Amino acid sequence: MKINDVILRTVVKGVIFIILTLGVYLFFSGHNAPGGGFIGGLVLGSAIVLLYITYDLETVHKKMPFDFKKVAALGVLLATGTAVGSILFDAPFLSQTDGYFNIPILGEKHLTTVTIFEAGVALTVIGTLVTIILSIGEDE
Amino acid sequence: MLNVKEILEWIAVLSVLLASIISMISAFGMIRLPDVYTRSHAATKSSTMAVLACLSGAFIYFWVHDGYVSVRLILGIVFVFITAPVSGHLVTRAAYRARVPLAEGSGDDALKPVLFGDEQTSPTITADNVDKHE
Amino acid sequence: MNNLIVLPLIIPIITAVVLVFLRDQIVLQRIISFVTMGFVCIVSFILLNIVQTEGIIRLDFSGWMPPFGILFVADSFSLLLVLTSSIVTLICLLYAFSMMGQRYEKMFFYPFVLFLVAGVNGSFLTGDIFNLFVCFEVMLLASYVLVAFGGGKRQLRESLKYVLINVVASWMFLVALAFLYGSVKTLNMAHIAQRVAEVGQDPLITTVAILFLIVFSLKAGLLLFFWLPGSYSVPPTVVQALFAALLTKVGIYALIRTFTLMFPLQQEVTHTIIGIMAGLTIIAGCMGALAGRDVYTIATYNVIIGTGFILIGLAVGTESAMAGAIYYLIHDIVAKALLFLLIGMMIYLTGETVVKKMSGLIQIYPIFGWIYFILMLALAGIPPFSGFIGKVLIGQGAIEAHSYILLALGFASSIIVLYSLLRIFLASFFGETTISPEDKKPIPKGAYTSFILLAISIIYLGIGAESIAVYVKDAAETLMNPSIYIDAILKG
Amino acid sequence: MKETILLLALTFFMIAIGLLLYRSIVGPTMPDRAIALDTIGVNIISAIAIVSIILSTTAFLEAILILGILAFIGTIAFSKYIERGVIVERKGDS
Amino acid sequence: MFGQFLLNLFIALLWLLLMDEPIPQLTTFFTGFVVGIGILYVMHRFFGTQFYLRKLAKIIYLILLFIKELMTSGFVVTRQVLTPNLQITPGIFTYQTSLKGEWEVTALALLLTLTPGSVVMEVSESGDVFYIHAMDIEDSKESVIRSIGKFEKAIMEVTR
Amino acid sequence: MTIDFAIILIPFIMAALILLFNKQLRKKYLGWIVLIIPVSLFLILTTYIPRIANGETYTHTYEWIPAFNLNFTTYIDGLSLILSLLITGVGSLVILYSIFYLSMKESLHHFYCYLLLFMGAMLGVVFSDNLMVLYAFWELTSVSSFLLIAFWHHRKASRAGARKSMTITVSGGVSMLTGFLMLYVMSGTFSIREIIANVEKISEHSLFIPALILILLGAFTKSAQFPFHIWLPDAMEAPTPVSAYLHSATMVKAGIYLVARFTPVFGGEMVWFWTVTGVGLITLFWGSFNAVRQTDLKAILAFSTVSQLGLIMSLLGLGSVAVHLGYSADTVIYTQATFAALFHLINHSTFKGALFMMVGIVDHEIGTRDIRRLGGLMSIMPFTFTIAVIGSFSMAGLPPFNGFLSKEMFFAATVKILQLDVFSIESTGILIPLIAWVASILTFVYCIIIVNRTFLGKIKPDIQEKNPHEAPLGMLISPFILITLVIAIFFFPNLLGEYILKPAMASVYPTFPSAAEMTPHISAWHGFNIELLMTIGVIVLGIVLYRLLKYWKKIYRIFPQNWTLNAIYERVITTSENVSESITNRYMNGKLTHYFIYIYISFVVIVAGTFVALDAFSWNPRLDAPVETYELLLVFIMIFTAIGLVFAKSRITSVLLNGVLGYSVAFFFVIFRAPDLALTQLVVESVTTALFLICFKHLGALKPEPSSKRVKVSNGVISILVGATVTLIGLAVVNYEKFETISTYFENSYELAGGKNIVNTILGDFRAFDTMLEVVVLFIAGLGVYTLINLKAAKKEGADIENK
Amino acid sequence: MESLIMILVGILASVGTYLILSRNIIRVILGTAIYSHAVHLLILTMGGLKKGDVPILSQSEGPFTDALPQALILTAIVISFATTALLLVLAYRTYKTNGSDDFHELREMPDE
Ligand code: NA
Ligand code: NA
Repeated sequence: MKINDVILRTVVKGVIFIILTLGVYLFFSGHNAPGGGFIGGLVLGSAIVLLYITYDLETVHKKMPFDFKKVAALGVLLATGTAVGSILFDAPFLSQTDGYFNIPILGEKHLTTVTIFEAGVALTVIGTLVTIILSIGEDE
Repeated sequence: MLNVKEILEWIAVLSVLLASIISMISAFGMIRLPDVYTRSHAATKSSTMAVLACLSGAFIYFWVHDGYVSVRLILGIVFVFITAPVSGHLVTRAAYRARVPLAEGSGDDALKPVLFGDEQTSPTITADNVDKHE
Repeated sequence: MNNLIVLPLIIPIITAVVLVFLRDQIVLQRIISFVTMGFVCIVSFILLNIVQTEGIIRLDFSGWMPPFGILFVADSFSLLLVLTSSIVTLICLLYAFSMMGQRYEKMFFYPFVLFLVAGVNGSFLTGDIFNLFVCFEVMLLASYVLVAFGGGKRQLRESLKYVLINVVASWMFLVALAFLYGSVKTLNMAHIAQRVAEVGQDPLITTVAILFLIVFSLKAGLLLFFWLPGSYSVPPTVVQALFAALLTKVGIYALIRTFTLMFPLQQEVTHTIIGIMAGLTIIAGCMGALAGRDVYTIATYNVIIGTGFILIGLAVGTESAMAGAIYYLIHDIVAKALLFLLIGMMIYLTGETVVKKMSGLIQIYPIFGWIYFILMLALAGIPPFSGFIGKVLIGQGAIEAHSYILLALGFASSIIVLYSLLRIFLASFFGETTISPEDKKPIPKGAYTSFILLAISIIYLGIGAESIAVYVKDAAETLMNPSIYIDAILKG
Repeated sequence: MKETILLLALTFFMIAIGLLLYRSIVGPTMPDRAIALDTIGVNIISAIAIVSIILSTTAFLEAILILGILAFIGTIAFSKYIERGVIVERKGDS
Repeated sequence: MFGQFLLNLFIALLWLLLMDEPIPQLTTFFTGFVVGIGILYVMHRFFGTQFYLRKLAKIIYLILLFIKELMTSGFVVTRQVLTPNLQITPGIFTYQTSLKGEWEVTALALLLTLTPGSVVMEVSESGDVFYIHAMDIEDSKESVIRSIGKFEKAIMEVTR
Repeated sequence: MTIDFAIILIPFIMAALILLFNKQLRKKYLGWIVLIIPVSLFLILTTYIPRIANGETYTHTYEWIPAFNLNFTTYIDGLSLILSLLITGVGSLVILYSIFYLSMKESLHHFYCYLLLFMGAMLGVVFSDNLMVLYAFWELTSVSSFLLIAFWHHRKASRAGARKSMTITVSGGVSMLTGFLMLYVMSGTFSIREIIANVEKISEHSLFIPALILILLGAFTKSAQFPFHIWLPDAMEAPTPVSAYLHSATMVKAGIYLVARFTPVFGGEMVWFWTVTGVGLITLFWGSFNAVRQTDLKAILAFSTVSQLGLIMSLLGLGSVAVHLGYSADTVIYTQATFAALFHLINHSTFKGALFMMVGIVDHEIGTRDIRRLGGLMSIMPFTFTIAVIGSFSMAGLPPFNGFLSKEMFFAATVKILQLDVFSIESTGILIPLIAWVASILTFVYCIIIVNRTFLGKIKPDIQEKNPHEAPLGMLISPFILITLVIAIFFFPNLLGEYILKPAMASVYPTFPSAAEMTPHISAWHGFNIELLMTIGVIVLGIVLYRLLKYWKKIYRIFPQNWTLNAIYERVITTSENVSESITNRYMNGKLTHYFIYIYISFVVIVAGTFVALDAFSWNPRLDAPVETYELLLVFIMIFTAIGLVFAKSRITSVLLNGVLGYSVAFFFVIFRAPDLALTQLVVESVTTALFLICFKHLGALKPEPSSKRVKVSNGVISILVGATVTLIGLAVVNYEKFETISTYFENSYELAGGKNIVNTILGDFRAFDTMLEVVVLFIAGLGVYTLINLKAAKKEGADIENK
Repeated sequence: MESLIMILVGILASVGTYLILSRNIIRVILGTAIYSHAVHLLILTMGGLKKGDVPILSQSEGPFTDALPQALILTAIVISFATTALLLVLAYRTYKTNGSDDFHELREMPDE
């Protein structure tokens, strides 16, 4: 009898949103509460890994056709880019700036370059995590 | 005098205590029960119930004590609630497919003919060679 | 604004990441990585000269004043090493262009090399002890991959050992860091130095210092070199060259920095131990070099001897010894890179590693042979090549400090070095050639260029030693007077 | 008083974890271990909740959710491993 | 069903706009939503479908069912564990369900797993046969089969 | 640029030019072009003779590495002039000779290049005032000598000889360098002149004697003194012009030069006197003794060179006593030994140069140098025979050749020294003339052997068949010039004395007011004095011994073959190689486990050793935070789990146990108020566990450890020691509360960096750099995993990796 | 508490060391994993244990527990994770190509 994964797949379909939301939440809440780019990235990466476990390499790759090495690379570029960015403004390397911006609809928001930096961290973590799992998974 | 707040806090604390006791018993069951399938009952049911009781207790406590409604706790409760049975299902399925035998003295086995029907002898796999065949 | 200081680290990193996107454009990868290293060389040279006029400069990341943030500190010592290692890497890249093979180049070879360089440069420049750990790890992770780069039996086996030993070393590093933070409660190296001085480096701090000694010794191959011969003889030639040139040197740098800046006050304990370790290292290295029947063994044990020799300079601890150690360090970076490139080429040409199985190479490849000859002399400290001035200064320092045993060991080792390398020269380069004309492979131009450039460096470092003397003297003076460094960081 | 009860509860959870640990070491089969570990994870969730109450901080509540997620993913992965020998399959329905 | 919900949202939005506050308040929106519920309840028969909040009630009922099953089974297991000498005969039996679709099957499986004494071990390829492990096959088989009908009904109430 | 600098530089420039224009230069003319260099240099140098004889010296400084006092200071005085004249003079003759000697098939450009390199280096040695520069040139002479010896490097013997000479002379050089550095540390200067000028200031220094010995070691190795002479016979593998030039006339004289140069510094020391004299005499004896037994003409000459160098060396030793005695009318007489040394230095170059060239001719024309196969060549090669006779007789100390004069002076000096009662000469001094005399007899013997066995007697048939004939004229020019000098000097020795030796004496004895006083009138006839008697004795006994040679030759067999110095040298080298190999292979056995043991033992011994020795331990548990029951339980769980890991029998069990540890750590992070850590640890631990599971599947099943019980116990002990070290230091560190942490600063994170999560602000802002690099580390790891998996060893493609 | 944790750290270090001294690849890798647990606890202890509140300003008025070691550990965890991933892959690749998981066998054989 073939394995029927219907229960698992159905539950994961529902649960994955909780995980993704949590990941995004952790990513943004890091500055004032536990979390941050790294842990957010890990959770998001775990969600993707969960998909890979529940389904399989081919299926997931069809639905998410990313080269995760490049996702990771993009993350590093983002993180280092914000760092280098401060040089262009003649501030010490890695200087973070923040400010309150009035954005239409969303209202006044506190934005900081740390967020971009953290986004880079998160992307790297996601990319690396998935790259590692996939590379090993594909090595049969 | 106990006011409502105090009572609720006590309910929270006691539900935590209850949870811990159930959990302990459930863990004891994990030791005592004869095979992985029966143990999975203890795990998916008692333990899940314990953790839900405990989290509910915590939820109530934070709500009453700090006026803090923790969405995260609710999410946690929901999550555990949904996933606990799935875990039980998957593990027992895996166990069976990995030919972990039922405990001695078990009754009917409706699955055996379907999965291993073509095999003459019943799967006589001991715990040891399950480990080996990892 | 001193943002320039971070460029030797950040530029290679960014380039490395960009190269990941350019995986299949090998020519572009080569050009970009070469230009990057060239740029790093220029930057570090400019910085070196700025430091001469402005004194030690620093870059407080994100603008946080020391000791709270992380900072890069550029003094002559670190910049000399950054400059030298960058130049050597640049030249090694030339070799790689012609010798690596596309398959490897497509497997992110250049990114890994650039990451390695970034880690090395970061280690030289950082002024924060925990950041030093992190920079080490950047370097190590890249090196882990590079050791295994061939993907063959031996590469994997030796790299596994290499990784495991380094994992344990990193663990010890963390343990040491924990103890250091637990006792002095700060991470900024200058601040640590200041605090250690305040309590006169009491026994507990000296113990912690010794723990650091073990950690960095593992990296430098000081006494704890067991991992080195295996892991340095398996990767592709250019990686070997980079390893020999850079990796142990970072450990040596860390040792020198640690025991001149942070823990200089219990020299009768610390420097005695360093001296004993250096002496034993030299003995073991010499025995290994004498024992060697194949070029790798001889070359790798020469790396070990070099480490021991440089650290005699630290153990001796006088200003001239320090200057000698710096000179010798610079020399060793260049010379060891060339040594490994050359023996790699020998193996490429003959398909043999055992000295006796090669013969008469100089008849077919005269320039190649003579470059080896010059290198041999330089490594033996024979004037007027690069090893000489460092050897003289270390010797002078040892006499000043009455460290005669170390002096004897150090100088005797240069004879063994000569002997071991001479054996290769006589057996493999001299004699009748065994390569028939039809089997004769040409040495690719890129490889030749790299040999010649490194050989020129060796000659220049010897004959033109005066041109870097001003930097070396400044570096040695800073090492001898930690207050210069401390004041530059903590005052103003 | 409340805190004492909470500490007592915590102790009970630790005992439970200890018992489960025994099960996860002794096995005797892989699924036994998987279940025991899953349950340990769930018990740690409870323990973290109690510690949060004791320390009167909400800082660990994310940990609870995350632990739930991880225990779930872990158990799935584990059972898949037991069942099929791989965690990530190359091709579906094979 | 979903249309009703959208309509409810629209009513709430309309309410909000009609109030014309300087800064739109969330509470106003909720008020509008409640108003919308009232309007929809009155009008739902015109749509030819059920009142959508009834489905919500069904869902809540299902959840409560889940919780109840969990509680009872938790205590049942606990009791069994604490019984001095275990007199149980575990076993595996099958059950053919009439439910269709992944959500229904999944919900039923979860529910069955939470039921005292039973764990769903396998679902057939076709998805309609459950292989259920019972803690004590004598007891459980009876009670499971007895309550399964109830569960199927509760699930169908929600999904269909 | 001044001339003296140019003199040194020109040979190097020419060497470079030869290499550069190798293809353009015709081989035929190469030698002649090269010849221009030494000849013109010689001529330039001769212009210095009168000025130097007037007592002038020339100093010029060119900066090299002024930062470390390494400057290129040239210094021309009498002593350096002698040597430089020899270098260029003999050099000219040798090049002239080699033009005819070397076949056109040889790689002549290499030969001349090395030769010029050597010439420049040698000039550098004698003209350098700076010790380091001197050392630089000194080593360069070793290197160029190496290249010349290995000129025919396809021959195994050439390579072996080259290696031996290089190893020994460079070792001596290193020793000398050490001595020089000691001098520098004592005096603060690298300038020889300044050191000489300030000798009193350093002579009491504790490093004075060590420096003396080390410098002498350098001189002895270079000048092939016993027991370091063993390289010289092997160096005869070089083409004969090289032997004539380097290994008799010039390079081996560098050691002599050095001793002479440093006589003003160290001459006052008894150690110096006895070492130089003693080693010189032993060498003199040993060289002549061994020369007698040789059968290869060139080997005889090699040992004779050793012997003669010993003679000169011993003379310098004897002469140094005058430095000790200080200047007075009575002490001047003792300087005569030095005078004799310098005189013999020149004489030896002339006759030995001629003899080598003679051997070269024989070898070239006959094809062998083995005296057992030679004989009767007199009739075929009359000119060569003449050279041999004159050269040998001069060497034997017979008139009317220059060797007689210096030999007589040598005897005189050995006898004269007996009159002194310093340095315990009175007790053992008698040995000096005795050894000198015995050695001279042996010298006489081998001189006869050279002449008789080669040129007298019958021609062996196999040689006859080759139809041998006299050498071409070109090859005879140089040796003839030399033997002319041999004779000329005998008749006009005082010209040499006045113009060349006198200023050199001033260099050796700078404190002696008048060089003229130390320059004796050299004459062949002194009346019947003891020296003459000794010479007569030498002749008589020499002839007797030669006649009886076959009877007493047996004594050479007394020395077992494997106890010769050469055998010992070889054995020392092979033994040290073998011992090194076995030791190295024993501990460098490729077993990672053993490497770890070494590392841990070092860790424990060094760290714990320091910790205990410095008594750094302290512990005060009262400062600790309280422990709750559940925490204690958790600790027990962790300990239990950890120990369980050691005994785990399956891969999966151990992975899971490790996961339990990780989760427990996460729980401790919760207890210790570290929410970010707890979160991260939980996720990372889970992912790690997953990775473990995936990867361990690819690894073999967990087998029981195959180690023996003993190994397990010792591993256990090491492990416990490592753990105890960490714990004990940790406890002491916890108690160490001398400083405030810097982290209080971060508690203002909201004001400073706009974040309320302090840890996150540290990671994202205060220490964002760490985070940035940590991301890089992660990225490298990801990319690395990809590379490791996808880059499997190729079969046959790519580049050099496959060659392993 | 600090002393207790230091003892725990020591025991973990001992067990880690013992495992690292094993000949089997798996045990050695597990040893390194235990090492990282030990050192993370060690670093945390160096900042003092339970000496203040969770270092989040919105959660309390202070005093806060030392946040710096926590930040350091976070970095260390990530690095150790990265290293472990690479190490694991390297280990099994080595096993597959060399056919041995015994470090006494993973070396240059005389006949190789
Ligand atoms: Na050979
Ligand atoms: Na870890």
